[in-house]
Amino acid sequence: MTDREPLLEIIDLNKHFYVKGQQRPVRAVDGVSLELNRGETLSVVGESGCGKSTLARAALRIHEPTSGRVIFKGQDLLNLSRKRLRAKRKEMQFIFQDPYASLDTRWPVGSIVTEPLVIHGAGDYRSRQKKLHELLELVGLDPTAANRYPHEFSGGQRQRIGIARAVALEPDLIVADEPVSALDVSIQSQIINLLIRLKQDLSLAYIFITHDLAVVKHISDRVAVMYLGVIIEFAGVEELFSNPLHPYTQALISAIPRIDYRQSGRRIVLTGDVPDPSDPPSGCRFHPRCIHRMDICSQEQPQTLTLGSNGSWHTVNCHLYTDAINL
Amino acid sequence: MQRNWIVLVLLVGFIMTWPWSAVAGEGKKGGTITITYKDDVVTLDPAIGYDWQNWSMIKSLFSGLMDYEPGTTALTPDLAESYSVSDDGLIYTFKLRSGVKFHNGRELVASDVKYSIERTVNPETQSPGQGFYNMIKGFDDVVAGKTERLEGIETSDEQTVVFELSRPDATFLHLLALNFAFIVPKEEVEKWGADFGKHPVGSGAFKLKEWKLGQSIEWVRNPDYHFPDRPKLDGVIFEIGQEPTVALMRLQRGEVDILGDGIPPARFVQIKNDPKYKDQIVEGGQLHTGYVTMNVRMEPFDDARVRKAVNMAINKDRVVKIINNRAVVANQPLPPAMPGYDPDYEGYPYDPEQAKDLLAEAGYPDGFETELWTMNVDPNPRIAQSMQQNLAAIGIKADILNQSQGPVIAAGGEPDQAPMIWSGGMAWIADYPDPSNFYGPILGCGGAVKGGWNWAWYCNEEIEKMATKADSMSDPAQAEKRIDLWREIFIKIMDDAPWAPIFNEQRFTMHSPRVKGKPSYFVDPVHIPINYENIYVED
Amino acid sequence: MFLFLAKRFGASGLIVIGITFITFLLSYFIPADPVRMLAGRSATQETVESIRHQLGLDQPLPVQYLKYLGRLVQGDLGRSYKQKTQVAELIASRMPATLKLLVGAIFFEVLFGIPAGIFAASRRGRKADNLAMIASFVGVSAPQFVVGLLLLWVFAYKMALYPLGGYGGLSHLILPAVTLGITGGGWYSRMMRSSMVDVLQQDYIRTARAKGVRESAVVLVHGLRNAVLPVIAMIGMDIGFFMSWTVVVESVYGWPGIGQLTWQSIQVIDTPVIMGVTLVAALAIVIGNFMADLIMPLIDPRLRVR
Amino acid sequence: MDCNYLLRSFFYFDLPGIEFAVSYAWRKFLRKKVAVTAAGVLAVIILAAVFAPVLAPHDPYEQFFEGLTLQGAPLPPSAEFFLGTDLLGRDLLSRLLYGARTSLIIGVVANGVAVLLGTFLGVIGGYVGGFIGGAVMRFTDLMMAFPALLLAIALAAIFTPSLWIVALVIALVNWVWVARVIYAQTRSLAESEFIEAVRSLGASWPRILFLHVIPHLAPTVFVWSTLGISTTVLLEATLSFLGIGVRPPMPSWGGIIYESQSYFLDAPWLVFFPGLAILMLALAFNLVGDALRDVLDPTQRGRG
Amino acid sequence: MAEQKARPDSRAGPDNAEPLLSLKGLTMGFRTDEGSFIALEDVSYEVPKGQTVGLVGESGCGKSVSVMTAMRLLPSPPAFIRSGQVVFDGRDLLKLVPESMRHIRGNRIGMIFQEPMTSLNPTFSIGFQMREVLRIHRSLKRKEADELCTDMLAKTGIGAPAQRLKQYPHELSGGLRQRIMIAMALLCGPDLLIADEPTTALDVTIQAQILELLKELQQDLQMSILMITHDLGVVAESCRYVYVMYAGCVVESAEAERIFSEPGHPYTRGLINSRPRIAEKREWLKTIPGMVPGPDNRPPGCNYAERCERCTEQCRQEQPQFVQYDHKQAVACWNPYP
Repeated sequence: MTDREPLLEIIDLNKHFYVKGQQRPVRAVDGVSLELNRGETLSVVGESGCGKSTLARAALRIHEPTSGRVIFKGQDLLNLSRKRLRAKRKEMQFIFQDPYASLDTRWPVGSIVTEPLVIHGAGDYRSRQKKLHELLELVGLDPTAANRYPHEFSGGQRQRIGIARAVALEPDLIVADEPVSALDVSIQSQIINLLIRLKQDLSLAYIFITHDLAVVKHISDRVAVMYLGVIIEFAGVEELFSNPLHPYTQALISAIPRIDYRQSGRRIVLTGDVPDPSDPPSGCRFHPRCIHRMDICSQEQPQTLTLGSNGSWHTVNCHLYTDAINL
Repeated sequence: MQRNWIVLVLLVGFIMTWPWSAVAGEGKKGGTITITYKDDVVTLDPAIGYDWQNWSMIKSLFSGLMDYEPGTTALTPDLAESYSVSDDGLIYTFKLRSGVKFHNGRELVASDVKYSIERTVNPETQSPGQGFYNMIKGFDDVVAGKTERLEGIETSDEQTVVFELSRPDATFLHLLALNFAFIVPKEEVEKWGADFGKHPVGSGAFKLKEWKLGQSIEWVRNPDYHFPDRPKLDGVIFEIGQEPTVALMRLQRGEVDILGDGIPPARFVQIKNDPKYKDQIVEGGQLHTGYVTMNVRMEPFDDARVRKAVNMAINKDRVVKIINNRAVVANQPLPPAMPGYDPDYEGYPYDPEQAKDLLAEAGYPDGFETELWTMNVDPNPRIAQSMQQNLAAIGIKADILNQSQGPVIAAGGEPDQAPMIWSGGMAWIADYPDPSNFYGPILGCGGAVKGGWNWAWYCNEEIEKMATKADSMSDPAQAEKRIDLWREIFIKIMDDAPWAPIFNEQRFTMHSPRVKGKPSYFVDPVHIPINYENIYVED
Repeated sequence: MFLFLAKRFGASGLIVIGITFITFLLSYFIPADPVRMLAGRSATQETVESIRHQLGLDQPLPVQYLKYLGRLVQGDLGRSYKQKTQVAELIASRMPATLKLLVGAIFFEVLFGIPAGIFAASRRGRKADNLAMIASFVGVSAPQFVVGLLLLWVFAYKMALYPLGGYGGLSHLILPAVTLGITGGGWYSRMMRSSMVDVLQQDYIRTARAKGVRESAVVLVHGLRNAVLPVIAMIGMDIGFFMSWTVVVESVYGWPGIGQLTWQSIQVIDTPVIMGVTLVAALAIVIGNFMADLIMPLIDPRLRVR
Repeated sequence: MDCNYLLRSFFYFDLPGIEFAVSYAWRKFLRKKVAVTAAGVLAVIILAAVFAPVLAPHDPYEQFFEGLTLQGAPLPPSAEFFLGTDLLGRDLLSRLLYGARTSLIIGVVANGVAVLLGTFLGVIGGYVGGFIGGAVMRFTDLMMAFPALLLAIALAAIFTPSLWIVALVIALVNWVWVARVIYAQTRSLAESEFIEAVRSLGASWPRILFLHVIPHLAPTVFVWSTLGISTTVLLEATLSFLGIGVRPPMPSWGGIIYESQSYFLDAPWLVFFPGLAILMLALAFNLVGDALRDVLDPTQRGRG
Repeated sequence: MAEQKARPDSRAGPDNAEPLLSLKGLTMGFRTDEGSFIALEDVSYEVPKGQTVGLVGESGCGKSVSVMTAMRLLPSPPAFIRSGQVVFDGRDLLKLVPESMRHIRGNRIGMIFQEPMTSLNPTFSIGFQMREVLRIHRSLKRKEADELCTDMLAKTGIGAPAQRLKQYPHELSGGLRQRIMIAMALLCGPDLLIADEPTTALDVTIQAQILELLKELQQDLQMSILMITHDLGVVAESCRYVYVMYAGCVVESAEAERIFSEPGHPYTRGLINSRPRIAEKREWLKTIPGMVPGPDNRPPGCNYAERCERCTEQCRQEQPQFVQYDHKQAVACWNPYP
């Protein structure tokens, strides 16, 4: 394995599921392809119901995907037996949005944090206790926390516990599903800083699922924008924010309320809502809300086009740029 | 043949003298009475109805060749104008009353008699009375399904029925007075099929006017009844689903005339003590015995000493007290009202000490453990507990198994299941007032089979022979001797003590002041709770 | 909607069949021989066998059951061993009484349970709430036969306000209906309370208040319509509950309904009637649930889709 | 996996937390005056049952000659028989005291079996899923629709009633509700995020089931172990009332009423006292169970 | 209590305009099983006529509680009011009889809430819920009411308004529901709209729509808006004047422009700096250490003292006084940033 090889490669991943009483499946993740290098942070951003959480879970086989390939360190996760997959899990961990719901409330924090060590048989009791103290310290918790229970902690501290558990086995990849959305603003920044620091210290790679573009801008190396189960734009963070190509990305970025008071300028206000994922629009899924809508948009699904400005790499799924690529 | 004539003359004399004439002069016609019952009336099909409630109802809706004099156990012809018995006791010839009409207007003829009895015997009818008629010639063929015709019944003309028996049977006339031998019109039976029991058509004193299932039954007078002076009443209304307690209150208020279920036991003491009701309560004996069976095939009851010890251990007075003295203590299988009852027999006295000695003698000085089965309807579990305490006093630890009727009966019918059964609730009330009725199924060898009713599994060859002999003494002249023989049989049985007879239930009927009639009509041994035909009202 | 109902109906049918099967099995294992009881004491062995054969009871259990189902499909519930009447006719004759009792009991339950629950919920945490809830628990904990006997003693015997049991008009109905409904009333008030407490904490209740809706209307219009749903589902299930408790209440009051019929039939192992009665009870449960399924979408539009 | 850790993680680590949880729940419970009163009543009944031989003024089985009037009527409360006598002349108070044993034994045993059975099947239905789980839950649905009392009556007719059989019969009728509740809870637990989290750590299913799911069911099981007893007590009394309860002469509250029900107009004490006893016991269990539910497990509400 | 903690009037007075709603020294709390605690301490703020005022703070700081108290929507018990006034249009709402209060709610003050998904009654049609407002406050015929409702729905940018009236909440998306909530709140032409986190539960693109809509409507209808939010961005976009709350107290009030450029209170400053910004790239976010103290363990002095970088001994001991910079800004801090 060379360093050039991506840590994780998601190829044409699909996750469809049936909702009671509906005939057609919801195509929550519909042919998504992504790749992630070692030590990199890839953000997947989109509005609620766009399938970003499902993507995260399907990629790690927390929920079984419908089809596709997920190549993690050269091995297709989807081909692994359950047993081997379980063993593999120590190299990839998950952080959940709701820090309270994702911790077993009947377990003391110490047991929660060392549980991955126990599951994967890492070390003996003594060494695990040592590790526990290191971990608690690492995420900024008091060592006495080990004997206490999740309900005795605040939201931010709970998220720290979740993070400590996730990094306990020193994984290569952490998938974080909206890890700060449920937290207060002043706590969010603490956790974001913690995540960045851990990434540096432990040379982690993140897949960061969020709807908060400001956070994305701050934390990511690369950003994938998702809309109704499809990645519509994928680029480096600076490139994406400075040169958003897809009309949806443009609208999204412009819709962010800015603190920088005087900067709030022209804003693109999208009309309508995100359509029902079980019955997505034909052609380009964004076309009913798009301000640059063309005839072709409702008929043909746009191809993934690779563009680049200033040599940076950038893909977009939009008919607007079909001509551009031909040039 | 001569004797036949004597019988006939005697009977005609009977008819002409007191019972009917007395009744004829007594009371006036008219009025309707209301009777309450808690439980549904099951069926009014004479071939099928076999519980104390519908038994007497059927008697008033239908008639048979024979009947009993009201309020007594004396046989009397009913539809038969006269009858004669051959010397060998095998041929019975009945002359039918003429002009008797079914409720549907058709005249009753001899072939109806034949049809009705054949119907009862036919297995398809599923009559619980079928087995009574096994002495009629051809019975076995009908049971086996070979034919539907009973060889032993001939109708030489429209008014004559001749029965031929395969063996003499002294109880045959009684059997013809049973409901199972009552006459039904073929066309109605065929019209209603299995539902005939809900649409009874007979030739009795009353006819059915309306039956609201689960609510009420209404009868009206049969104007064509073959005894023109009966019935006295214009109609009878049965209200169904009435709690005895409620019924009593309603009677006290004058809304109800007769308590079909009798005075509720719980209220008995109060009502009985109230002088106000003295004239409204009638007490009488019943052909009933309550007893404990001991399975003579199961240890330790295979030892007669043990059985005698049980007999001596039970404080029957206390048991009777527990049911508020609504019974008299029994010491033999037959009830006092039954011919053959031995008033001089002293039975086993209540003597726990001697009982203990007997047990010790039998090898159980410390007693033993056993089971006492009982039906789970009050007061039976209480009675069982009272006896249980008595038994415990002599060292017998009896576990009480109280179950619903079905399982108890089933256990009794197995040779090795129920060591002791308290018969209450399932106890023997005689079908007809003859001692033989207390022997066959419940104490005879024939009943000591799987599924049989001889729960003591008692089978004594010697007694069996005596019983066979007694039953064949059908000559009326031998009647007395026959009864003596039965008396001897039952006392002999008591020597083996397969049963512990406990008490004979007394019947208490309460009626409203407006209902009149001889006291015996209200405690009629065969018409429970009253003889509907003969009472009258005076407002 | 139609498909949904059809599915529910199918599932219900399966449940009914399952129930008949279990009942059949149970009645088979009850150690009593209905034929013996039918044939009477004087019956010969041949007669017993012949009756057994006529009733088909000499056949293997599965055959008996399948035949039973076959007859059932034709609407034939069989004939009572004991009463020789069509079971359907017997049940039909008892049905009005039981239905009266059921309606009376449900009426009582709803009449007291729901207002008590609403009242307690709207005074949550106060004395009135506590009292109402203890009262409801007394209702739940009181054995029906004791309640029945005590009501009879007090209201019928001592005060002579009502008849001492028996079947008849409204005055006869009140005590049995109260007795049968008292448990349910207790449950409903508790359910209503907890459901209402939940609902009153919902955002839309705050919205209603913010709109200036009168407090009584907030509770009775906005709250009730949402809070009553679980109670309706419960009433649906209750009809089945009642079918078994009628055995007790009808026996206490001498009410000539299905319960008495059941009890009588069990006493003599009248299998066809027992089967019929269980079937009716199961159907009652199924119908109750089904009606709840029908009624609930009328109240909650969210249940109308599909 | 070293057992040492397991033990530690459960006993060493959990202890302080459990102590905390218990003391917290305890304090919360103590604040509920009604529940505390009910617990007191319960304690009195339990003590009465335990010390029945000491407390009972008479032998509960002794049918006193002077316990009945000459006409066989029971005696009203008097100095000799504090609560009067029953229809066999036995001392009602003594029978009530001993009857408490019957009620409690059946209540606890029957409900215990029902809770175990219900929990077992509920967990299978909720966690195992698939065909087996589905079948278990369909069966539960079926039993739910089965008229409970009819089932009990039929079962009682098949097995000759005795103390343990009655307990078993009641358990066979009562497990359904527990199974439903446990099923629903297991389902929501199995789908909850922390289980997802543990699964994402690579935990095996037995580990998840035994270390994560079942501990969460404990409060519910505990609550039902209390709350369900009231239903059990009532059912036992009802079966006894129908004459298919424990074997006489073993005293049982329902049985006392059964024996004397027809006498209630003239001997109301025979219905009133045992009726009150049943009511108090069921009410006490209900109130305590309900308070426990509030304290431990506020999400579960259902008809018991 | 009130006397001890008395502070100078915290209102800097947005633009000196006449206040429509003003809270004056509101102190209230809750009684629970665990004991009672104070949730709001001496809270004062005001909303002038025809303007949008923001109320910002993290969860649990008391911003929603203050308006719920003002609208008397908190059940009592457990809520209790210790002191203070809520003056609306010259009348103290806390002293009104319930009946008069009812006529203010939904009529003169409209409210919209955070959760559009749950704020509409799921069992009633949109039409019923909208007409209900008119039925209570205006006696209109059904037809007139329907017309008014469709007009209002159209005004909030909802297509096919007549059909919407027949629909039920679950059939509509979150954005639509929030528009309906707005339409409903505005049916009676209120003087004041209280928007309690109106966009928090919505997606960014929908949030933008709703904020635009509110802006337009405010200009059209000349009403005041009290915008409660935790999102400083939303405040920046839509408010002229801002009150910042922390742990049950108002800690700063200023014109929106001023508060972002020159925040006076260390908390305000921390809050603003802890948000990542699109426009600039920083390696580390500024953070505020520690957590918000719970209502049951607030320190004797400044509630923010434990987390404050400029904390002094005085801060720990004494409640800070409001310092009025000018009419545009006031800060409750012993050591405010200049």
